[in-house]
Amino acid sequence: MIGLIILSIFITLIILAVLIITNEDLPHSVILFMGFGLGSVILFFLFSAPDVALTEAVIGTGISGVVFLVTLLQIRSKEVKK
Amino acid sequence: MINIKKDISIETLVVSLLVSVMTIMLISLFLNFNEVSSSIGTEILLINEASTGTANAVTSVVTYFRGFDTLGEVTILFLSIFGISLGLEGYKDKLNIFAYENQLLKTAVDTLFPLIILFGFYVIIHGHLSPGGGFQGGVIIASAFLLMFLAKNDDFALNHKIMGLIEALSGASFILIGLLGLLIVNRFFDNFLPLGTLGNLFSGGVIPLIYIFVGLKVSAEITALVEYFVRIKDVE
Amino acid sequence: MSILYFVTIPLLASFLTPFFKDYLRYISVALNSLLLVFALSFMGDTPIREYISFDSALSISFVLDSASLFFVVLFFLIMTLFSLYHLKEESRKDSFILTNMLLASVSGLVLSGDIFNIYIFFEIASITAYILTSLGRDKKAYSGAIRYMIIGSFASIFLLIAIVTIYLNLGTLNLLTISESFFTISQNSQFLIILSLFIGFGIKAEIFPLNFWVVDIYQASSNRVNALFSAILSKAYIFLFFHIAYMLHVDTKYLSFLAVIGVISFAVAELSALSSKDIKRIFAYSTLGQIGVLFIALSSNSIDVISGAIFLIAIHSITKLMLFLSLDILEQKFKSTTIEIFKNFNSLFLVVIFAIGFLSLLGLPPFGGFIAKLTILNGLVGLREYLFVGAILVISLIEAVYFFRLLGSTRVQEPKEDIEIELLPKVLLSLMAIAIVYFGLFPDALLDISKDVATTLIGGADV
Amino acid sequence: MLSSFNQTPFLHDVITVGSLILLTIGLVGALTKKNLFKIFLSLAIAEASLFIYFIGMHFEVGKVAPIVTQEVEKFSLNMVDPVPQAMILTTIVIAIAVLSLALSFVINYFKLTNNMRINEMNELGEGK
Repeated sequence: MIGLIILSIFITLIILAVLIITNEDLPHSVILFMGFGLGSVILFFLFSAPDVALTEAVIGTGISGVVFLVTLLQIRSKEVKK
Repeated sequence: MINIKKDISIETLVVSLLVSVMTIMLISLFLNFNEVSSSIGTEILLINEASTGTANAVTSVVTYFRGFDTLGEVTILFLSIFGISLGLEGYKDKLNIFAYENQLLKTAVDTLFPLIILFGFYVIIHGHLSPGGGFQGGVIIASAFLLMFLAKNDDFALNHKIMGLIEALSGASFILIGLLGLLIVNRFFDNFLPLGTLGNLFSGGVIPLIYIFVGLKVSAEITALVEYFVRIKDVE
Repeated sequence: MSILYFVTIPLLASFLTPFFKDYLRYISVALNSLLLVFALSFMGDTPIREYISFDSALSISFVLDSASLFFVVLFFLIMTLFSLYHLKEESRKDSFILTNMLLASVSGLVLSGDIFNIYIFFEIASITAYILTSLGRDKKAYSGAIRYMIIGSFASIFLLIAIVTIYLNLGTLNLLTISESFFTISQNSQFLIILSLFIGFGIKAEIFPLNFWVVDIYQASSNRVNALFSAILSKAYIFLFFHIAYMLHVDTKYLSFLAVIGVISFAVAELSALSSKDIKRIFAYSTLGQIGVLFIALSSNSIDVISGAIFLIAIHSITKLMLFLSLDILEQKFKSTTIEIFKNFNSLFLVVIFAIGFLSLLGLPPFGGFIAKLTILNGLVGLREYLFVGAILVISLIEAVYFFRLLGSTRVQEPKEDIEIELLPKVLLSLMAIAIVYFGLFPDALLDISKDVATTLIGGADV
Repeated sequence: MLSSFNQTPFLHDVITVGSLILLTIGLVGALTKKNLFKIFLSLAIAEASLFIYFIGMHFEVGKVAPIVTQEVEKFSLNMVDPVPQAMILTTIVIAIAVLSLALSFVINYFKLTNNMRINEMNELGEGK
């Protein structure tokens, strides 16, 4: 069963990665990137690496998502002002 | 959604082709190599209980066997936040970017904030017994502050003096623990405290101590990072 | 005495910066010179191998052999000169933290005997360099810093690929163990590891074709930062590149490939410098050219040639530090670095300094660069590598064209402006110039040390 | 047929192919995209793929996490290798540090020039 789960997560991750890169809408990309992070968290958990999964969850997904989104907000605030 | 005509140019094609060829070569290489049966990891698993007395082998690798990597990593975080702060010094009028009023969030955050901080400290001090540790707990604490920034807008400001003090002292104590090891046991980061019983909260010698300092430093740094990003405003 | 102090003391100092307030400049001079003396006290005691926290290859090891000691001494010497140069100026928190971090990371890079630990110091050095590039805080600086970060991220991804492959194949991270068992892994994996290491370190060691970005970075940063980049950072990466190459006992075909790449690098850099109108860019191209020469020499696998290269590293570090610091004096006056400013200043002192620097870079007697190039060429002739000898001589002629053009333009009759130089910078610059002349006239002591270093470098894993 | 899906060799093949495809996507994205924001996103994906590969290759079916709990009472070789996990833990933190520094540079650059595209970054070069 674990083989199938991992296979399907990988397929999801690849689709997500393609979508992240080809998407024209930057906020969409960031949300998809956080989804990508979530997928890798599940993978790390399945690979018996709870420490890495926890780190990826709080840092790789949480903080980096926030940093990306805030960057977009900053850029948008400048554009609106113009 | 995907505009094919616009996306594909000659450059894209060439680069994709090159990188894909490289990947196919890599895959064919990686698919048939024999993994080694013994690595430093397996040896560490065998001696971990006797030499460090922690229940979590990953923690003992991070803080003990490869403690110097962790020192470098904390340094990198420190440097990166320092770089961000340098870039933003010139901007005046630092206001919160989230212009957002929500009474529900404001009320809820008063209850949630101490709970999240408590959870963060729990994760830090149980780093040698269960998954988690300084980095994870530190970021959890920082996320509590992020929630405060979201909910309270400009009513909530950090005391930079205290933040800087926590950061400097925890980083310095991390190195000082290492130097104490050098002076007492003649090896950097070596254990100079009793190991205790495996599975107890007070066990593992200096490892919980190191993780507490790492946790304090990481929480102060990630909080500063979030604050910098949240409060950048335009140059007028 | 522990060799870890070279890394931990600068780190500790930069963590404690908030407590030092206005004394930063004095502390940095004291710290650098004390560590320099401390490094010199290790002479004759090498090699030393020290483990951290656990006494076996399971933990991280640090190695001080005569090669890494040479580089540590060189870095602390350069940094002592650099911090003395700033003694009369206002204390600056940013330069204190960044120079200390740079020192900690480069000493870590040359001392560490663990491949993943090297990756960590690689990242510290990279981030320090990014921040140093962005210090100007204008659009030029940020543009340079962003490019640097993109290219640097590629370097760290490839380095990570190499580390992952090594761990999967050998199950260890210790460089000594890796060097002993590297030949046991399959040819294909060896090729992959060597290629990834070449890309990862090659980007940072500024070697053709991975150096297209370097000149822009030099243009974006200030002259003082460039002095550090050219005198310390690139030297650390070159040492690391060849240290690992000789540790892994790579095949001679890879080494001759590196030599050819060195020739191309030298030629391309000097040809580009010929058409450049910006002194910063010209100096950057000249650094790239010297790195090409170093690659030709260091990949020769012969002690005679490599000792010339080590000599060249020492002389080139001092020369580039001197040249960039003098260019900084000019830039503060004219707010520009085009070659026009060479026609407009009136200062015999600076002209002499520039002349000594240029002639030494060209390899003319009686300067240090001459001895270095002579040793390299002699060694190459001994190896019957006449092609490389010819290439170095021909390309040096191109180098001569633009350096003499620059020197000649100082004598052009145009309205001149006087330049006042304070006493301390003057003394330090003349000290560096005297050192260059001294090593040109009495090279024996340094040559002996270089020979020792070269032997250790080739021996690689003998420790 | 289905039972072979749960064997370690098959798993390792899936991990190798999957994460290297992710690496390719990341590298191609970083090399071809013009938007700075997209470039750093792509680099983050490429790094994440390496993390997945490294952790995945040290997992074998039936191995447990290297932590002593009520169920697993002793350290043994039936646990996954802790060293790659520690290394990746370190690398994840480094990656976020570099990423946030890069994004702060991008913000500062954008505020000065109103430009986010790498092919229009022409401040540097001969004669500038």
